[in-house]
Amino acid sequence: MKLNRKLLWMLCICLLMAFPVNFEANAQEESASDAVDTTGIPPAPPVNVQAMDKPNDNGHGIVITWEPSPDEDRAEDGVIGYSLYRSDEKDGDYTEVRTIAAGMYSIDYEGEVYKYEDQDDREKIGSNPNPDFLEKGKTYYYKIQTTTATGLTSEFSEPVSAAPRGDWFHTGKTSYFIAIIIYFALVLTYIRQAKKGVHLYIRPIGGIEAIDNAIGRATEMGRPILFVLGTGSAADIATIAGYTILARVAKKTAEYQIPVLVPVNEPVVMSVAQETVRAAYAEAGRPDLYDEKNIPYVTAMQFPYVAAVNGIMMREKTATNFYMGLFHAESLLLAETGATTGAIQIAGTDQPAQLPFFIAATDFTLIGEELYAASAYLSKEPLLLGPLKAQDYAKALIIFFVIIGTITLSLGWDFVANIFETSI
Amino acid sequence: MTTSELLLNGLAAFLTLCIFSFLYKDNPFYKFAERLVAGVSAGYWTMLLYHTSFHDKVIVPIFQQGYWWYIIPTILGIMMWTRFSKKWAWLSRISLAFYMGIATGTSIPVVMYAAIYKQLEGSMNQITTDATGINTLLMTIGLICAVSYFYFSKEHDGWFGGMSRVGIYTLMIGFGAGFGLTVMGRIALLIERIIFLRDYLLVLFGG
Amino acid sequence: MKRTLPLVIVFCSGILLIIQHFIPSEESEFLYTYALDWIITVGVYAIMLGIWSLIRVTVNKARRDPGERFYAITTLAGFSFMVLTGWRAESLHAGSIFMTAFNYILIPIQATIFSLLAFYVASASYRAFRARSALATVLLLTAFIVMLRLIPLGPISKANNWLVGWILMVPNLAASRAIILGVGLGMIATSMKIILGIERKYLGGD
Amino acid sequence: MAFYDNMIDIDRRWIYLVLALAVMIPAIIPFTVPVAVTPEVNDIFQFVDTLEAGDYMFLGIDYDPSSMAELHPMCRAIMAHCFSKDINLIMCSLSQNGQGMAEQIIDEISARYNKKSGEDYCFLGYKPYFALVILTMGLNFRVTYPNDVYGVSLDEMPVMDGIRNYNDCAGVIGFESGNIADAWIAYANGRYDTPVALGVTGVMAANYYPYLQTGQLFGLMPGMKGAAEYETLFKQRLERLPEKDPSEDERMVARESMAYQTTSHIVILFFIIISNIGFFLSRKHEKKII
Repeated sequence: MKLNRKLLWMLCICLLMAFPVNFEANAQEESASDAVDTTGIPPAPPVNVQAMDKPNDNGHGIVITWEPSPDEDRAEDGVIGYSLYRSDEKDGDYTEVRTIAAGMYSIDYEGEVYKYEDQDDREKIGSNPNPDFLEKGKTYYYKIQTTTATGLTSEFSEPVSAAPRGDWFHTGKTSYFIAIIIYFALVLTYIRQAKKGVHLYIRPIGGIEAIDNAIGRATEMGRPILFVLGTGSAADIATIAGYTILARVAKKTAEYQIPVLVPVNEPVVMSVAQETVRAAYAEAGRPDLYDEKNIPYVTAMQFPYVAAVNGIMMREKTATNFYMGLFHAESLLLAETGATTGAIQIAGTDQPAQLPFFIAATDFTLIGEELYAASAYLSKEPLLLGPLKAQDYAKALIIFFVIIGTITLSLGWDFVANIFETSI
Repeated sequence: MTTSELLLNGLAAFLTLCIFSFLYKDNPFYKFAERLVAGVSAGYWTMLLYHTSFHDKVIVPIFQQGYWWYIIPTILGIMMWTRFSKKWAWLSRISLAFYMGIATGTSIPVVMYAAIYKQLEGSMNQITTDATGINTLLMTIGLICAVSYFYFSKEHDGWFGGMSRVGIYTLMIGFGAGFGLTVMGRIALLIERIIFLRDYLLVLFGG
Repeated sequence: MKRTLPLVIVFCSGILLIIQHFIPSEESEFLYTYALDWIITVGVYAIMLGIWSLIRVTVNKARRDPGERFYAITTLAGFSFMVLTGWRAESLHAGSIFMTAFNYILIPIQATIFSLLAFYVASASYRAFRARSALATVLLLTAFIVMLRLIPLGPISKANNWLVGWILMVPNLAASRAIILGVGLGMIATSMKIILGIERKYLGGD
Repeated sequence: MAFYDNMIDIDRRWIYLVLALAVMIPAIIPFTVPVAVTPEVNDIFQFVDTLEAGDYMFLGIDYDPSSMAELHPMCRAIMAHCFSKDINLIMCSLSQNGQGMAEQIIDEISARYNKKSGEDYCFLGYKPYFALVILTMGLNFRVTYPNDVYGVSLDEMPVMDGIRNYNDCAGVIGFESGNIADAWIAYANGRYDTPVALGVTGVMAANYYPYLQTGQLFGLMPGMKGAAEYETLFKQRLERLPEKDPSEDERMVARESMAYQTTSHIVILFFIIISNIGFFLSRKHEKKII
């Protein structure tokens, strides 16, 4: 327990250190200057023009900043725009990049500062060279001219230069980089504890107890079991959780000698599902019962797949239907057809939008994270159960931050909320 | 409508009715439409993958742009086929391993950002003393209780059980609302089909 | 080696791509697009496995049961028709036979299957929304209130509209946030288990 | 079998049949149902309705074709409302795929009310970087849009004479299917204090109610229902005008679609009630036997 508390403190401190600083823009203040008639007099160029490499990019961006021309607020014929010019030689030909309207100060700086990010990493557009492309490592020169409402222009500002370069760490992502490391450490800690044989209590999860009963019912009725892995890809975590539950179900059905039908809608998912079931049958000592034709590829399109699975339910009269994985609009189409055939149905998905339909139309539903927990729970392997504890500690941290963040914000301090500020 | 359009729309209308007949019960018409669409969609998908993914990720890089390193994914893809051989089946696991490693590796930072950081940012709000403040407070309490429902390694009894109880009620309200909100969109889909059938019949019978 | 090599690959490629996310440079961008192309390419070759399975299962069914023969031919004919007409690059443009088949067979069937949901929403709510327990009652009442917003009932509608707005903003928001947060933590933990080689059911047995 | 047992055991096919009738009847014999108007929609209507002829409104028609079903009716109703009151309109379209669609609707409504581009309205069209566009338009429309979508200079248009930025318009109404909505709130309202109202898709609506409470939005039209409410108010107003020829009535698309939405929702709610009454009666009965 001591270790845990230490870890928590470490986490808090690291997160607090990591928060990036955020400046608020000052509101623009209207101030009319002295009533001197300045009509016809050219405006002054902007002040303090600077160019630098754009941070946190792939090496094709330059940031130019400048402060307003003193003539921006003059009573007559004030400055309305800043035209930015670029060249790859200091005294070469400059081309216009963009005109920025007066008053559009950057929110990244305090006070009245303009900022423009000149950025383009496309060397060619189609087959034509891209004139706006910025080459990595090459020096570019910028100068700025101001324009007034009547079209008067100022002198150019003194050229400034910078060379874009690529960066090796994105500083705006620091805080969640650290969060990932800490979470990794938590998961590893509990895997180690599980290896040592520390017992972990896991609360009962509604749908899990029902799984064995549902398989038993199919056996009594002598009818097959249907297992739908959803319409996600093989790499979706929900599909992976589905395989683990499928392994368990397949092992039981091999013992009871009833077929399990797994129509799938993605070829990679099919390969994995076939491997999973084959392994489960082997584990149950009945590799002879395994039939690859029970795990067919139907089609990759959502609704044709649903039509086929609904046909299977009606014709094979499946006694138990499992829906475990990633589901979209097909959730209710499947579950409601299953309900009309009188099958026992157990569902689980991590899609918040589909959970209402599974809850309404199936007998048991694993809600969101319960699906992942169930797959670990069913495997009974301590190594898989260990990280559940890490997940729980992370949840405690989330609750902690929500409470502290809300309280501090209400008191007018934003330093806790700033921990979760990121700039991408 | 030209004759060919009339015939094609007739086919579409017939298939629409075939699918609707499933509402009464499973029947040969439905089975026909189901099997037809299974074949057609599998063929469509295959050719779509061929033209987009196979062409863009295999033929163009290797043969037109000369990026020889694109041969590696192709070898991995072909290794998937070793599943049919008992002796070489383990090779297909190597492609699967790359597939899973890449997919999970890319997802971890993205999920941490979108599902944890962004949600937490939205969950920390200033509580004011007006109606909005009360709602924010209630939302925050509901959120905390609902998160505690997903706590697995602690028995849900005592005060903690009470919290998770409030949490599951909050979740149920969310699910009820989600269900109720969707109905409108689903009815609109049905109407679109009915109007399609109605308009076709009007054309057919001289409307 | 047959056992450990895949696990080493998962570990290395997983860690590499996590780190990649935090490196903005061009080399890292290249790695990312190249890696995603791998996934797509592996999927493209896997489709052959799918087609093989489809043909084998369909032929097998037809062989076992004469009643299935007509349907098996329908499937195979539909499949071959699309493959034959979709062979040329121009087939993806509007007006080709391939796209016509898509527009007049696939689109209407897909739209109709989708629209069956209107009926299923009705029958599911009839069956499921019964006040069996306190929890079920809460679910039933919320769904009822939200659906009621579309029925004009004068002053009741006014109060109901306010209530629906409140439900969406307060408990509904809390519920969906809690699910997303939990799912997010679970996803990351499962991904980590896969990278660490603890979760390896997807590799099958042996 | 008692009658209440029948009530909890209705064959699903009866439900399907009743629902099918409930949506087919309005599709074959169109009728409209009364629509209860919510304050957030009423606020927008009143805002537009209290303007005088010759006032200006700004419309952002920023949705994609995929959200056309929900947002087209609202856009059409508000545009018609403005034109019927001789309010001048300045419009832009900040979604890449939305400009053609916006043009189509402008052509339709302006023809009906005999309004001319450059004289009664100005359509600025699409420009990328919506946040920047919204910001710069707060200074002067001419900065981003020297010309309108047809290539006519803004300075040559009678309708734009003396019109510089949002301050010269009564307010902004945006029709949104994505995050451009946030930019209108943050920049047009946040930075320039322009009154902003939004028409959004049904799915987005919940996220924007908080802005109503804080006063950052003066009104909100959520989805098809919001559109139907606006159409209802507009229709009531049309009927109050004696000189109006009733045959010229606007097509009330959203109101028509609300008819079958209402009937089908009634059917579903009816079956839920039946099922619960049956459930309670049968349970009460069971208890007596025990």
